[in-house]
This record gives sequence, structure tokens and C-alpha cells, in this order.
Amino acid sequence: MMREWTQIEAQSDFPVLQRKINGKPLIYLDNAATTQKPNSVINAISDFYATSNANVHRATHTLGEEATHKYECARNRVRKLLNAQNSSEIVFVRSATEAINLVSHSWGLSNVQPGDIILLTEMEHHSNLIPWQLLTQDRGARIELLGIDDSGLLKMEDLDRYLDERVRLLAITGMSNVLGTINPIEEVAKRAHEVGALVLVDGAQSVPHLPVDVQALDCDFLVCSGHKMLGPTGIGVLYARQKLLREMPPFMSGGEMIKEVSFTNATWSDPPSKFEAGTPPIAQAIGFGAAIEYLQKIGLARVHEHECSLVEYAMAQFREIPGLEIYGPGPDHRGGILSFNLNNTHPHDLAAILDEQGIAIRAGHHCAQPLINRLGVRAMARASFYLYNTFDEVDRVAEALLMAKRILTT
Amino acid sequence: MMREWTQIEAQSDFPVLQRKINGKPLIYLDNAATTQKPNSVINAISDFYATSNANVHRATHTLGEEATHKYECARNRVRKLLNAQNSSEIVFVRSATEAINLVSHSWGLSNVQPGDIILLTEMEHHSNLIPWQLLTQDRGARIELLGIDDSGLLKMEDLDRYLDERVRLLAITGMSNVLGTINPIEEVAKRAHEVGALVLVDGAQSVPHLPVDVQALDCDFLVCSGHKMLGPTGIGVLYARQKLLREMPPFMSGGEMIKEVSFTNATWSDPPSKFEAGTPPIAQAIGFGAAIEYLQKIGLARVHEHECSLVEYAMAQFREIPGLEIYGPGPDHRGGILSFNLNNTHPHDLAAILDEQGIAIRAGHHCAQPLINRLGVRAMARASFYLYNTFDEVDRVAEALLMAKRILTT
Amino acid sequence: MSQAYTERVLDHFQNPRNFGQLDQPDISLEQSNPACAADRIRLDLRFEEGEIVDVRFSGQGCVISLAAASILTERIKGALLADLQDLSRDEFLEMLAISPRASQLKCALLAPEIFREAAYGEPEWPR
Amino acid sequence: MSQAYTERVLDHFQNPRNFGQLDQPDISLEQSNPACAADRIRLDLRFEEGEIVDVRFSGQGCVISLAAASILTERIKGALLADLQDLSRDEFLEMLAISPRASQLKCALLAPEIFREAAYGEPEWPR
Ligand SMILES: Cc1ncc(COP(=O)(O)O)c(C=O)c1O
Ligand SMILES: Cc1ncc(COP(=O)(O)O)c(C=O)c1O
Repeated sequence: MMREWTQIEAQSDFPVLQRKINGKPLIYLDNAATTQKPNSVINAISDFYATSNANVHRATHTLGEEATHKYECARNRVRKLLNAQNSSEIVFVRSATEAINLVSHSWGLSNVQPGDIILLTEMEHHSNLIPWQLLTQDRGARIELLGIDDSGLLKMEDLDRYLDERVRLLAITGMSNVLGTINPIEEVAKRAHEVGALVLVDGAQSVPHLPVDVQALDCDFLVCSGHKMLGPTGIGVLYARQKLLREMPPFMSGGEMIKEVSFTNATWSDPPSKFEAGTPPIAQAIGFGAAIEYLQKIGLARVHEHECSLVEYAMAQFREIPGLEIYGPGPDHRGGILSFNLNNTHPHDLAAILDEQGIAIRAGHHCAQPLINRLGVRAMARASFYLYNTFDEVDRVAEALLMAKRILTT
Repeated sequence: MMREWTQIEAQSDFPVLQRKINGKPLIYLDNAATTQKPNSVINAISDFYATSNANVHRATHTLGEEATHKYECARNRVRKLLNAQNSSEIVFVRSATEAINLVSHSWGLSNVQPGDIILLTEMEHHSNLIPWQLLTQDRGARIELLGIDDSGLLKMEDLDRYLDERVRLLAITGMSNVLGTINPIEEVAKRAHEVGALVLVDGAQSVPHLPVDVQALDCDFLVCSGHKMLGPTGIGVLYARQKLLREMPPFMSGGEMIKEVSFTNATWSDPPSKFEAGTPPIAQAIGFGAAIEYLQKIGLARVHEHECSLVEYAMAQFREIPGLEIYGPGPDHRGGILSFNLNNTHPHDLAAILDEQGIAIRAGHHCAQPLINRLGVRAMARASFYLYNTFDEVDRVAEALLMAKRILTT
Repeated sequence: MSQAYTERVLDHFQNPRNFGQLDQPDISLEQSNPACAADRIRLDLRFEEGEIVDVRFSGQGCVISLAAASILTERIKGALLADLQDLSRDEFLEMLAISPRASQLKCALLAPEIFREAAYGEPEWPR
Repeated sequence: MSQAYTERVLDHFQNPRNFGQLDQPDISLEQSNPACAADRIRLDLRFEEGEIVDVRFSGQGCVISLAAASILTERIKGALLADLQDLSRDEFLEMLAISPRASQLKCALLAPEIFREAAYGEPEWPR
């Protein structure tokens, strides 16, 4: 085992990591699906319920004022994390998936015309693919796809091929949840803007693992999910330029998002509340704020560096296993995600046998079925890292894979 | 103070109720906006994050299996609470507001034709009004309103006036969040079904406070929110008949709600997952399950009885205050909600002065602006009760109102 | 006695200064605060050579919004427009000597924001 | 040794019984399990007077789904259709002597559910 020079001493902050699974210490490597939560996040949620719980906005009482203050502080934390200009550009939703649906419904239905193109990539998650399928089918528009090369990198030459004035939006993942590929968003956004297309970044995997700056990227929309970055489930974020949010019609409607209402008509409040109909996920936003605080104390650059070392180490270890195929680019272009197959075994079986050793990996199509098929397989096993994973854990996974191979192929 | 014969000894289960506000013990009477949470709910959430946190469905590892099991158990708890036939009729969403938007988008856009009527009542919350305004505007349909009489009861004769084959849906609140009026849903649903209209019940206020049985009511849709019934924010429920959910197209799309996906097309999984795109509010569903367990231990009938006694007592006490006007029906037709005005005072000022005495009430239009205007005022003060409120607290509120009157009108 | 409902605030509420409307205002602006029961306040202003020579307010609202309007008229009458333009929101509230609780901020700011928009055509405060 | 991957399960996976297809099946049905990498299994069945006289399976899948299919063919061959019809899902799994972990339930049930649908035209199990 190599020296853990970047090891972030975090495991003790995460109660679940103290758990044993089948008598073995848990090694949690399903971070691309959802991450574990540190005590500071769990406590922020409990404390809110135990001391300041109330509905936000419009309440004159002390609890209501405190809840509103905490909720808006969380919004400001997100603003700072993403370096948005104004906290009114931060809309709280349930998840990255809802944020993309908000854009596809609100912006999409009022801006996309027959013949228009929504440009995606071959490595998109279903959440950044199906909403655009439905939108384009509804509007008589169509989808085009930027391809990937055999190492899982975006074919930049496809930008020349597909970018023209018919492209209304380019929606692209910051980091592939299957291949770990980190996309050159800044360059892609610049190219898209040259033809007048807007750019949506699916930051579900990039925001938790890399420094992301919406002004530096110069993107128009960016989405992410709290639960993939140490935060609670039930909270996600849509960032959008102020001008866009002002112009866009509401997605959902109901309480809290109105100025005036009569029995026949309603007018909308300003963003972000125009897009936050009903009681928002208050405690979840506050827990998400605590998660961002935890991440910023370490620093996203350090988190990324740690994961890069882990994935490089893991790639080297896994290559020693005969018949193991790794998908995606070399360590220079990827974050801490490693998808693979071991020949003559089914990834579902690998995951089940690793679980008996306390190791949680994922098997399947990872909500990116077309990508998996494009790569010529039906499923993959995936190990995805976060700041609390260690080199030692990688060694144990490699051993467990060898064991699984023995069980399944003899 | 009268003997607290129905007092439910619950205050010690709710940590926030131990708090002092401005040196006075907190009296929390903003339960129609959101309720407080017992330790069992707070702990269920913390425990989930600390021991079993994982994404649900499709994970082969132990944590994923445990999380999926707990999430589906919560769904089954909701099914039992509402007496739905099948847990696939229970869709988890963020809130009652989202549930109504789901129906107005998914069912509405594919079923409502030009000339059709959506029938509402004059006492609907914005969340059960604006989605139908947008739908009918989009579809060239229109809204009609069942009126209320001067005591705040539904005008049943309006059913004769408005119910005919053009009515596609009657959307009606189980209990008014302003007047406390409990509507005769069973009778209304029967009448609506006679002309072939579907019935949606906004259960945001009724499900937390009364026994509600979707089979007995014979409603087609019912919505409610976890945070208004001791549960966490960020979780709500849509109940719909299986047949409707099977026929309805998805509302949002993305991960987890698909059968097969290609770059150009997708097919949907069965309900409820067809309507749960992306990572759902997992911890929130589990916390909601714990809230239902708490409520069922007491029994919703007992909760209702307690609140009825409180509101009857409060009405008697408040009537002693000169110039205080109470809105809505007598105690026989209402739940634990009491809206009022004190003449020559602004409800916002009342709420601020009561807060100085540790009392949390709400002032404003309560997200029912058209109703408030219909009753000839611009705002109301509202005290709304739950199982942990006491007769003693009512006495203190009455005293504080007298004090506010002295401050504001001399 | 109440914390926010001080004698001074209640005095301005019960005995509003400069209440009413001007016959020939240079500008008259009415706005509402949807956060607080759709309260409405109207400000009438007369200027001479950059000085606020007369001001009246009218309308309805909670104690805080009406008292703030009354205090506002007292403080700005006779002031130079140029002297008030660069005040931030907090400095402006300080000048009025009101510090509302969070949920009443919009009420307290209703009249000041109407003034800002009427006098400078800008609803936003300088940072 | 592994808990779920018992010698018996691995033996059926590595030496599948009744693997292949029938020349003239009375019924042949193929279905997939989207929860598990779109695995597909096909069952061919021949009946005579209510007895299952021959059965073959083919397809691809994880160890659990293929072993379950192999065990299924062994157990139902020669059985009377009427004897199996009223078994609940759990009773059926008990008869096959497999108890999968929760996340592999759908894999284990793939072949049994294809059988149920093929034999009785009903995908649902009796309660
Ligand atoms: C790249 C990517 N986009 C979007 C999502 C959807 O996130 P959520 O399920 O939190 O909405 C995921 C989560 O798996 C993802 O990996
Ligand atoms: C009658 C009624 N319907 C709907 C809602 C909306 O609930 P939520 O804000 O949880 O979506 C409320 C909440 O105030 C309500 O009282």
C-alpha cells in the first residue's frame, strides 16, 4: 500500500463509516449514487427541528424569522460555493433531476421551436437526457449528440459538426457518472455562446468533487443535488442567470410564489421565490448549507486531488487483475469514478460478493443506459470515491475482486 | 381555565416546545403553516443518516437494501394511514403543492379540453387554485367556484348549479386552512362522480387532523404534506387510483422512472416509480413514516377531538374580547383553526405583539387571498392548534390579545 | 411595554405627521407591500432647487409601516435630495431611527422605498 | 465461502440443467429484468394432460437469475400444472429452495415469473 499522502482524516466525522457489514468494516464506494453525511450535517438538521422549526417567509413570529434567516443563509452559502453573482440566482428544488425538469418545462416550452436543436453528449445521465427527449418531442425539435471517443473523452470536433444557430441549448455533464470523464465546460460554453446557444451544466457529479465557478465557466444554467455532496436527500439547486429567471414562466405554482391572486388570475413574485411554490425543503436546505461548510473547510481542490490520487492508485491495482477491463479516460481527465467489468462475470454478482466483504459498489446501467450500450456492454460495476475513502480501502477492494473472480469462474 | 379532559400529554416529546421566546415559554399556534416534530421523528432521520444511508432501488449492497426497505415501509405506512388499496397508489413528492402540480400537469394536460370545467371552491389555498388557473388558461377550459355562505360553509346548492358533464375535475380542500371548515367530501364526491367528474381532495389540513380514508371518501386523488403532520419538510404524498396512475404520463423525467432508454426514446416503469424521477426524498419519507407512527399511536380521532375542544374553548374565550371578530363556522363544522380580527388593529401588529409574549400566531392572507377578499377584509390573524396545545395556552393567548388591544388602541 | 411598539412608534401611528395629500405635488407615488396584507402607502412630494419642500403620506397599513412613513416625512422635509441619495438602506433606516424586526422589515421599508423610487427613479439602494 | 453464492447455486450456474430450447414447445416466452442490466431469459414448455412434460431455458443473466432458472426447470419438470397454480410467491421460492437477498429478488424471480405467465397467463402470484 502506498503512503496516504493526501488522506483526509475524515472517517470519524461520518457515523455510518463506523458500521460493520457482514462483520467487516464498511467500505462505501457508491458515492456517485449518494454520499454519506458527517455529524455536522446530521446535527444541523436535528438542531433546526429541535430549536427553530417553522415555515419560512411571511411569519411574524420568532421561530418563523429564525427559520427564514437560516434558509436564506443556506441559499447564500450555495451562492458563494458556485460564485453566483446574486443569491436570487439560486433556486432550491428537490434534486438535480427536478432542476433540469424545471428548465426543460419553464424555459424549454417557452423557447424551443420546431426545427430547433438541443445538443447533448453521449455520456449524459438519464436525468439530463429524457427531459430533453420529451421537450423536443413536444415541440417538434430534435436532439443531437456530441460523441465520445473510445477512451470516453468528448469529441471536440463534434462541436464544429453540430453547433449552429439552430442549437438553442447545449446540456452537458460536468463529470460523467459512469466514466468519470471531466468535460472542458469553459471551452464548450464559449463555443456554444458563439452561435447563440445557452449552456446548461449538469453539475450533479462535478459540484461535489471539484471547484466549480459559474462565472468562470460562463454557463447559463447549472444544477446539482445536495445528497451527492454530504447533504441531505430532498434538496437540489438550480443556478440560472438572473435575466433568464426573470423571463422564465413559473414551473410549479401555488403558495409563496405569488404577488397578487384573484379567483381568476395571479401574478408572480420575483426569482427565486417565483420558482419555489409551496413549502420548500427548509430543513434540507439548512442541512445542505452545513454540508457546504464542511466541504469548504477542506477545500474542493483538495477533495479533487485526493480523489484523483485514489483513482490513479485504483486503476493501477485493478490492472493487475487478469480479465478486468476499465472504462473511460486515463487519470488525467477523470474524477474519482471507476467503472469496470471482469470478464465472464456479471457486475451484479460482483457487487453482491463484494458486499459480503463489507464493500459497497454499484452494478447496472447507472442511469446511463444509452452510454453503456454505446460502449458495447449491458452493465458495469462502478466504484466511486469521496473524501473519506482511503488507499487501504482500494487494496481491500482489489483483494475482494480477486476472490469474486475465484468464486464465479472456477 | 376549564379541566383539560382531552389534554394529550405530548409536550415533552417535542423539544422545540421546551424553548423560551423573549423569556416566555413558547406557545406555538402556527400549526396550519407547519407543525413541530417529536423526538421520534428527529431521531428516525438522524438514525437513517447515521446507519443505513444509501440511494434506493437498484443497489445490491446492504445499505442500499436497507434504505430501499425503509423507504418502501414508509410508503406502506402512508398507504395504511389513508387506507389506500395498494402501496403503488402512493407517490412520494416534495409537498402537497407539488402533488397538485403533478396532477394538473400530468392528468390535466392530457385530459382537459377546451370548454371543460375545473370546479373549485371559494375556500381553496393558492396551491389548489393557481395550478388550475394555469391549466385552464393553457387548455382553453375554465374554472367555476362553489361558493361559501356567510358562516364559511360550502353552499351545497351550488353543486346543482355547477355539476354537469363539462366538469372534468372537482378539486376541494378537506379542511380550510383559514376558516377551519371541514367539507363533506364523501357527499360532494358522490355528486361529482354522478356527472363523471373526478375528485381531488386537498388533504393538506385534513389528513393531519382527522381520520381520512380514501376508499370511504371514494376520491380519485388526494394530496398531503409531511411537515404539517409532525413529519419533516421536503416530503408530500399524492394518492391516486391505480388506474389513473397507469394511464397518466410522467410529470418529471430522469433517473429511476424508466424501463428502457435509448438516445432517442424511453419507456416508463410502473407507478409509483414512474412519477418519482431522480433521487427521491429518502430520509424525509422515512421521517414521515415515523410521524405517522406517532399519530397513529394517539389516534387521529382523538387528535381531532382534542382540537375541537380547544377551538370551542378558544371561541368562547375570544368572544369575551370586545371588537374581536371570528371568521368561519361554529365548532361543529370546523377543525382546530381560528381566524380572527380585532377591530382597529392590523393582524400583523397583533402577531408581533403576541410574539413578544412567546405566542406564535400567523397574520396575513394565509395563501388564500381571494377567500380573504371575498370575506371583505385584507388580512386575518390565525391561531391553529395541534395535539400538543393546551387549554392553558388558550387562556394565555386571550390575555395577550387583551394586552395587544390596550397597546394598539389607546 | 412592548419592544418594537415603543412610545415613539405608537405616537407616530396614533398622531401621524404630514398625513394627507398635496394639492399640486411634483410627484405622487403609491405602492403596496404584498408581504403584509397588501398594505398601500402613497407619498406626495414637492421639490424646489433640489430641496424637499413639502411631503405628505396617506394610505393604510400596520403600525410599523404607518409609523415609518410618518417618521420619514418628518425627517426628509427640508432635506436636500443630494444628501439622501447615497445613503444605503441601513443608513437610511438609521437616519429614521427605526430598527424593525426581520419580518417587519418590508413594512418599515415601504415608505422609504416609495421615496427612493419617487425621488431618484431607482428602487434599489446603493451598496 | 460466500453466503448467497452457495455450492448449489454455483453448480446450477456452471452446469445448468435443461439449458437450451425445445423443438416444438407448446409455449415459449422470453422476458427481461430491467432492474438487472436488461438480463433476458426464455422458457420453452411442453404440456400433456396438465403435466409439464418438458422444459428448457436459455438466455443470459447474473448467477442468481440463471441458477434460479436451472433449479426451476428441475423442479417443475413432471409436475402437474394444477399443483403449482395456487402457490404464493414465497411458497414457490421455497419449493425451489432459494432465498435471495432483497436486491436480487427480481433476478431470482425472473424465471419463476416467466413460468407463471406462460403456464397460467397471469403474471401475478396468488396472495
Ligand atoms: C451526472 C448526473 N446527473 C444527474 C443525476 C441526478 O441526480 P438526482 O438523482 O439527485 O436528481 C445524477 C445522479 O445519479 C448524475 O450522476
Ligand atoms: C389547504 C392547504 N392546501 C395546500 C397547502 C400547501 O401545502 P405545502 O406548502 O406543504 O405544499 C397548504 C399549506 O399551507 C394548505 O393549508
